[in-house]
Amino acid sequence: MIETPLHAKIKGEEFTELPKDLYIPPDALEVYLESFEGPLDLLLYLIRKHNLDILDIPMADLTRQYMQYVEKMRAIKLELAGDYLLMSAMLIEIKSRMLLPKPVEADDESDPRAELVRRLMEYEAIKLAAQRLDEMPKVGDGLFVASAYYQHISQVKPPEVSLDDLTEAWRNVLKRASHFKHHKIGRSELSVREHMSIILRRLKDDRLLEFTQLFDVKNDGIPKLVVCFLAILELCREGLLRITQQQAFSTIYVQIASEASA
Amino acid sequence: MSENSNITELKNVLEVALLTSHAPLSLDDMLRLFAEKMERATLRMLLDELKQDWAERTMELVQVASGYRFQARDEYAVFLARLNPERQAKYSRAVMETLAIIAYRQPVTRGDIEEIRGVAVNPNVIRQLQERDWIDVIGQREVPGRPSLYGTTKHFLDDLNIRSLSELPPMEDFTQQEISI
Amino acid sequence: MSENSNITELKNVLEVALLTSHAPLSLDDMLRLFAEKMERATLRMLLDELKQDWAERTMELVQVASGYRFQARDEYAVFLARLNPERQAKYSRAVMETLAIIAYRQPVTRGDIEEIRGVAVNPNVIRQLQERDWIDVIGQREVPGRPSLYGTTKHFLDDLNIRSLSELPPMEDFTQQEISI
Repeated sequence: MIETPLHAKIKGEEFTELPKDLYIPPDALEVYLESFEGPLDLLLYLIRKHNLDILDIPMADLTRQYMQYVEKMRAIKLELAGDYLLMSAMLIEIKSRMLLPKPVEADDESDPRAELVRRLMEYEAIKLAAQRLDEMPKVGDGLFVASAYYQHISQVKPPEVSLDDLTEAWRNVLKRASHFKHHKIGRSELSVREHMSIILRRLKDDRLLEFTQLFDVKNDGIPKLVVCFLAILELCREGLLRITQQQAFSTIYVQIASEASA
Repeated sequence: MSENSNITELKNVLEVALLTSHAPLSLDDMLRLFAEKMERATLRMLLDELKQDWAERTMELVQVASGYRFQARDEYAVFLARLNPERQAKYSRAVMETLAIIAYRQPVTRGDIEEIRGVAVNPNVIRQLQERDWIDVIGQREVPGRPSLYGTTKHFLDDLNIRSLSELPPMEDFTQQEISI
Repeated sequence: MSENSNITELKNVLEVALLTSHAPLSLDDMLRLFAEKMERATLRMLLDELKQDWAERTMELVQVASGYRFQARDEYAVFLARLNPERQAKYSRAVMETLAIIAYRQPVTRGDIEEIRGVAVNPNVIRQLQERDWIDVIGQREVPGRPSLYGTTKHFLDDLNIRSLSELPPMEDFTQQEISI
């Protein structure tokens, strides 16, 4: 076996000798066995416990220590052994490859321990990150967010209707209406219909209006005044309005037909 | 720490606890907040003061069956309701066609609508449109039964983003063609 | 209503919404609170002011991954912890290490996690993290079996009080660390 000088760090100080008590009685470790997350975790524990230099691991010592713990674990927790035995095989393989003569031009890459070291370092970085995440205050664990009460009233958002939806519906109505021969859809200006509604609304509020009050001569242009007049005539024709005049040239009154008869 | 700043600090702890709690806090809950023993009377006094501190603010400290809690004042309910509106499905074909008939043919009675559509109008259809404030009754036709005349509202124009019914797409030309087929 | 009282009223609505919401509110959420259209820049300005208004108070307005929320200032955590002394059970090391691998190495498959940890992953571990809504499946790797790729969620960032993964504590190099066992 190739003996490599040991570079161990204990509280930042370098040690070049193996600690005397490298061997830890397995009994003392029994309490930890449950808490090992796997072979990498156990290896890291051994490396840290014995202050081994991860970049120059003494494979013989590490493997021997490892095997002892695995034996202990096998004795008490058989179902854990699978992953651990796989690692034993890997350690023994590395150890035996290190016994082979080193090629002269060997670089770091060819160190049989390189892959193991990479995995150990990766795992330790994750292990530390996990501890940090665990320590961070989290909502529900050290972090408290506002959560005051309010009276929920459910507001139903009504369906959206666009102009297109409306005209599509109207188109359908017209298509269908064309099947009823008796029904005739006449051509009339929409704005007349609108004014019919406007006039009915006003008369609903005011009951009785002078004919001239229905026209806003100052603000409305001629076309609008004409439309308004047509609307009055149409309402009259449909029997919705009653127009009265006591004598020639006196004031003309307009009221809703039902109000007049009442 | 002076007596006063101490009271402020105690109220602050209560405020934080009440604002972050998912459920009302009982007096016993709140007594647990403080390491030193506190009399229930003191706690009640602090809660009274805290209630006063918030009297002019957005939330109110109220006492309910299981304890105390902060809750949004009623006037904000209408805003909060907008956060998670339940979207209603689309209007049925009957609703849309009835709306179209009222828009293009107003003032119309239910009878008119039935005649044009060729089917009876479910009163529910009219009610939906009235609740939306898109149509209303603008008079009665002087025929037996004096049926209501429906017209569209200003609100309907607003919702469709038009200023007048004359901005509705003209459909009569199209009609003539369709009908002549 | 004057310009000033209007701004106060807008801030009040935001305050109520943020104090009563169970999850952070995004800018889009908050824009929905108001019937009238509001510019995002205006909303941001109001939020800034609201944050200032609370600068000396018990809660702070913070921005996390999925939006804004009020949370208790750190100094009150010690009091609030007394409210529920039976602390939530800590996650096991297996869960936290799996979470760390997903957080720092995402997107990863279960195989990747097993490779890094050197042991099989209990499906229960993944399920716990999914139920907490901290991780979810964000795709499949195009290899035989098409294993699921896992990543962390916005909710994970929210719960850790950060806005992006870049705010996670940096990964430490093995060799630089003195580790106490």
